[in-house]
Amino acid sequence: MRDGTWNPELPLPMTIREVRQETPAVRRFVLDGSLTAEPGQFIMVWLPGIDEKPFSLMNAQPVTLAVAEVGRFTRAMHQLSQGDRLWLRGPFGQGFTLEGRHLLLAAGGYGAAPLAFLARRARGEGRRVAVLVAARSRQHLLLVDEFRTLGCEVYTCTDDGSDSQPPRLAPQAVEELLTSLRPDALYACGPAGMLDALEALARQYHLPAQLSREAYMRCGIGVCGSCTCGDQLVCRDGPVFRIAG
Amino acid sequence: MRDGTWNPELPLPMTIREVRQETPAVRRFVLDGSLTAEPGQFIMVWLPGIDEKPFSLMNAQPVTLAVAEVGRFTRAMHQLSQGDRLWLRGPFGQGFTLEGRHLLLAAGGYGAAPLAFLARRARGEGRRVAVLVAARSRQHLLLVDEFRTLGCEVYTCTDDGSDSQPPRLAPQAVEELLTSLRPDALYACGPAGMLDALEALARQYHLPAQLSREAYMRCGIGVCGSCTCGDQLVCRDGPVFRIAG
Amino acid sequence: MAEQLSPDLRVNLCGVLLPNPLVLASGILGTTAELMERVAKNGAGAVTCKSCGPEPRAGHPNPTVLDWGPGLINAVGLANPGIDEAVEILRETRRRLQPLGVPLIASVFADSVKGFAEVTRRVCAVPPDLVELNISCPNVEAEFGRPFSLDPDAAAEVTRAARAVCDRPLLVKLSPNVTDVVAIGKAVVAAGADGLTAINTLGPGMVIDIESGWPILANRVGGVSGPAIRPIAVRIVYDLWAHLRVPIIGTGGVTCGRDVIEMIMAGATAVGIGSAVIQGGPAVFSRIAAEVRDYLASHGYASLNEIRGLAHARRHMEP
Amino acid sequence: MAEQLSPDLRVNLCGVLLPNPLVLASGILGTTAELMERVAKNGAGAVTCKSCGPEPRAGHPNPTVLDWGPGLINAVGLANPGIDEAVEILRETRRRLQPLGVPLIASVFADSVKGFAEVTRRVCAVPPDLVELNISCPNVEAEFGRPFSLDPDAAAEVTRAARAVCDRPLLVKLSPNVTDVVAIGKAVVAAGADGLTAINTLGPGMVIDIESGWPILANRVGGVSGPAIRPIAVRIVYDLWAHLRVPIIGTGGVTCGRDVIEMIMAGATAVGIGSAVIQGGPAVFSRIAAEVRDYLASHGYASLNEIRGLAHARRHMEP
Ligand SMILES: Cc1cc2nc3c(=O)[nH]c(=O)nc-3n(C[C@H](O)[C@H](O)[C@H](O)COP(=O)(O)OP(=O)(O)OC[C@H]3O[C@@H](n4cnc5c(N)ncnc54)[C@H](O)[C@@H]3O)c2cc1C
Ligand SMILES: Cc1cc2nc3c(=O)[nH]c(=O)nc-3n(C[C@H](O)[C@H](O)[C@H](O)COP(=O)(O)OP(=O)(O)OC[C@H]3O[C@@H](n4cnc5c(N)ncnc54)[C@H](O)[C@@H]3O)c2cc1C
Ligand SMILES: Cc1cc2nc3c(=O)[nH]c(=O)nc-3n(C[C@H](O)[C@H](O)[C@H](O)COP(=O)(O)O)c2cc1C
Ligand SMILES: Cc1cc2nc3c(=O)[nH]c(=O)nc-3n(C[C@H](O)[C@H](O)[C@H](O)COP(=O)(O)O)c2cc1C
Ligand code: FES
Ligand code: FES
Repeated sequence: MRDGTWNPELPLPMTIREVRQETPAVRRFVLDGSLTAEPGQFIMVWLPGIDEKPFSLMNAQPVTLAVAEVGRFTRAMHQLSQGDRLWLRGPFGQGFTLEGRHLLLAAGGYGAAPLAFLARRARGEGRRVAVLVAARSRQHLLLVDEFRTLGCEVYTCTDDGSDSQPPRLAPQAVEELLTSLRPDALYACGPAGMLDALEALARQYHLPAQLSREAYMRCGIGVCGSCTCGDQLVCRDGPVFRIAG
Repeated sequence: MRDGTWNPELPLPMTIREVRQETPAVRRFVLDGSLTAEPGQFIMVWLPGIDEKPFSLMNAQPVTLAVAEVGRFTRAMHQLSQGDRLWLRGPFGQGFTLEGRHLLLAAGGYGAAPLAFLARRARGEGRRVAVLVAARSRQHLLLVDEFRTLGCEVYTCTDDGSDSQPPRLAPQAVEELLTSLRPDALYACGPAGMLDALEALARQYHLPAQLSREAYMRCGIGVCGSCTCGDQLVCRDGPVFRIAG
Repeated sequence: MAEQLSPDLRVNLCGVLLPNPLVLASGILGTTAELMERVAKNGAGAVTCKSCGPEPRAGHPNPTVLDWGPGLINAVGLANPGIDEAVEILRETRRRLQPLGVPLIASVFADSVKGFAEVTRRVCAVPPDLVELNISCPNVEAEFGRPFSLDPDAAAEVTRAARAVCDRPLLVKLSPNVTDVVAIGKAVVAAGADGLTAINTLGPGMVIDIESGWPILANRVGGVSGPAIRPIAVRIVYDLWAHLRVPIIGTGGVTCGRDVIEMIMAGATAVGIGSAVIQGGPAVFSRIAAEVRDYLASHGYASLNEIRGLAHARRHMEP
Repeated sequence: MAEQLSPDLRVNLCGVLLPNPLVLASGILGTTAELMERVAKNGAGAVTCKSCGPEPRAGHPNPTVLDWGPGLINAVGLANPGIDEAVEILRETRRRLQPLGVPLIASVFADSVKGFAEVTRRVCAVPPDLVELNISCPNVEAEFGRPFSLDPDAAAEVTRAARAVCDRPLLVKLSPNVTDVVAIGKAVVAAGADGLTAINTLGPGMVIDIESGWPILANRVGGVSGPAIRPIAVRIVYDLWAHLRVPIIGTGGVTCGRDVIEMIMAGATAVGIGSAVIQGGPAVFSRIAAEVRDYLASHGYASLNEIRGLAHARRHMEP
């Protein structure tokens, strides 16, 4: 008999050390604790009395999140400030694995969060990293400076061309970059439509691709069957799925 | 969550490899398995459908027991033969700790079992070991050859003098050996009366002594309070108790 | 050594042949046809779908499932798409499972006797290989009132109503949260159940976060499953078998071959596996099946029939 | 930093002051005066003796207690020396505990209402600081019939009979093995109980040895304790507190300071510790007390009163 607290996955409280408004909709939360995690893994954030929702790690040491305000829970998160606490379970799921010497990362919306974590790892290993940051409009481009600081080549694209580039959707921009940069591997996180288009591109260009997908999460631990994508569980088999290309 | 079999203390089956009649009342059982244990520790032997009772280890690798037939359970054990199985929990309790360069071991009845284990360890470390084997009469002297083979000096004493020595009780024989051999430490296992007398002797001679005591065992794991000796639990704080001397 | 045939893991559950005794328990992974097919391909002997009810239900808000160490605690709250969509999912599941020879068990629930009859009637059109009545979910009490499984008469009434419209073998899933589970078992068998599934989750229980003072589950309380409940499940299977001798899916805390053998020695015909999928995902079924096969082979048993109920035959002699 | 007073661990249990909330649970180590004194010296806030009954009982044969991993299972079978000798042991225990300021709780059982009254009357002569009626042992059913704790009327009747002869604060120990534990709690409080102890062991459960097919306990079934039952115990304490607001010794699976805080947040006044003694023996009390003190100090609480029942105050806002 051991004590009853062995190996549990109970929520762990952490305190917010810093909140930074990144875009009109997205805030960065830097916490006072660390986790051992891979880029692409996610955590479940619990706000007692409110709900528990999945978020990708933007960094694990210290735990850092980029949260877009889209509904009740994320609104509550945006009301938190330095010194407030939140609770987390995880990390869960399969993260990105690094492959290739020259990586192209495509970030749609808050999809930039896990890709920033990935970029840090990849740059730390001296790999060449190009990033496409995509958004509706210029002011929503997320973590552009972060990627630059990490030593990535940053490209942007917006639906409305407000970034002084021709208005394009992310897949179109990615296809241009595939041709011009000829990367060895594609990594992406963003809306489902974008990911589906990129999956098609990867097959077409015979490029290995790792896509981080979303699904409705309850347990986060592969039990409840809420997060299916075909016969795969996004929480356990994903959220990162690899296409051989 | 781990699987439900982590760290349990469920009875472990072992098969009897050899049974040897040691004295009219005592049989040695050599099992086909091993345990990591200290001399003086005990195990609970379970015979399904019959009972579960405590026995000292005479050896741990392979598990070896010396069992005196005294009642229903030990009678059932004596009916077992090679190839039969028994189940064990343990090892439990605090064993002997080696101290001194010249040890005197006093064995009453099946008390020879844990002392044979101790003698093997002590001789393995090159310590000098004298053993007094005591019994009602000559034919009940237990493990005399075993102790000799281990390189101990063996003395005997019997209540009736049938070992061609003057009839004496163990404490008297021990007192003689204390004076003649001047050992650094006394170790003993046997009936409660003998141990009480030896405890008094140890105090009188200012000799550190380690005595292995018995009490009625149920749980073996320090929960049920069945095996008390003053404020001590024989199963957990004992069965070996040390007197500083 | 004598030539040794590989032991036969097949079991007959109320007339339905399972390739092995391992049954995916309801509420675990049983949400889509693809996922249930994957579980079957990974070695399950039968799969049970997530319990479906008359109407779509969103279930409780998160947190809904927690790993508290010795087990899980959950209050998913019977989230399900409702019988209309469930029937579609079950049809597709059946289509995928049939070539694999893995039977499908349709689990149903409702908040009324009528509802149970209606949902049972609807799923029987699929048809599944067996129907399981979940009368024992402890996580919806606030909404549904006391589970039917807590009272012999209520349990019997639901069973009778479902039996009347059910042309498949009918299992009733029992709750451990009663004083006398055998009384419930007797009532539902008398009312027409062909077999029993035991047990549903225990409790409910509660886990409190000591930093915030909040019960962690949004529903505050939830049903306990996993290793923590295994001895309770084994004892209940033992008692049911002793008194009823009907086929039982012994469920609760099974994580390895040893636990399967224990359940079968207690009297189970098949063995449910739920929480254990967190250890290795669907592959847990092939791992456990291999452990069961190894046990039988190394002990010289040709089939599980040789050990079923064995614990009942072990009787102390008086001294 | 502001000067910080050491937190006050004292609790008032039915008018009896405990130096800390940790209570040695009945049946664990409570067999002799010397041993109970040792537990008190090792930091227990109160000690409960092993339940004593009218006559000496040998209890069940071995195996009686097993560590099955997530907890213990036991069928000691109320082994005890009978009330005559128990009274002597309790007198001596009281003599030793008084100078330590550690209260003594006398646990009693019997197989009849009359027997309960008689044993209660006899122990009150000691006198202990509190009396606890063990109406909930699940391991003697074969002999004693259904525990009184499984039926509100029977539980009330026993309580009333004991109350009539008991001049000490009276606790009644509840079983988790019922459908509605609050109903039992209400019945015994209405019948005169000053407080409740919750819970006794869960089940019963069974663990089978798969090599022999034998249930391992000689009694075949036994009560489950230890970490496995903690969420059940917490929920029951929570429910009892919500409905009754009487002092409760929250007992079941507590092994560390975290678990103590959780029980108190659920509403417990004091916290029972039983199975956890296998982790380090009697010293477990001082270790856990230190953990509780550290928690209070680091969270700025002056006493346990500030967190008692806190989980009840945590209520979800509607969206
Ligand atoms: C693996 C994964 C990683 C994520 N990483 C991030 C991130 O880094 N930053 C970020 O801002 N958001 C991230 N999300 C999305 C985030 O979980 C949702 O935005 C959040 O749950 C919305 O909750 P809400 O109450 O604010 O909005 P709601 O009004 O409840 O919902 C808005 C939308 O969010 C999604 N959503 C709601 N609940 C869940 C749930 N339990 N599981 C999955 N999706 C849900 C649904 O698509 C819904 O339509 C991630 C989601 C997943 C699955
Ligand atoms: C720590 C310890 C080590 C022991 N080592 C050995 C050994 O190496 N060899 C050996 O032959 N015997 C040993 N014994 C004694 C052995 O346990 C008893 O002889 C055995 O339990 C007798 O059971 P029975 O049914 O044959 O006899 P019973 O007729 O039941 O009892 C005979 C006597 O054995 C003792 N006894 C019975 N049950 C128990 C019990 N549960 N716990 C403790 N004592 C009991 C009692 O003194 C009793 O009077 C040891 C006992 C203890 C406590
Ligand atoms: C997350 C979760 C959801 C469950 N949902 C259901 C359900 O919908 N219907 C049902 O009959 N049982 C449900 N159960 C109970 C299981 O089917 C099973 O009876 C219980 O978990 C015990 O088995 P286990 O210990 O192997 O998990 C659920 C259990 C869990 C853990
Ligand atoms: C070996 C053992 C013996 C017990 N004997 C008694 C008893 O005599 N009277 C009683 O009221 N409870 C008895 N119990 C129950 C405990 O007092 C306690 O209620 C239960 O074990 C849950 O607490 P825990 O998880 O801390 O052990 C016993 C428990 C164990 C493990
Ligand atoms: S969220 Fe439960 S299985 Fe993925
Ligand atoms: S035998 Fe149970 S405490 Fe020692």
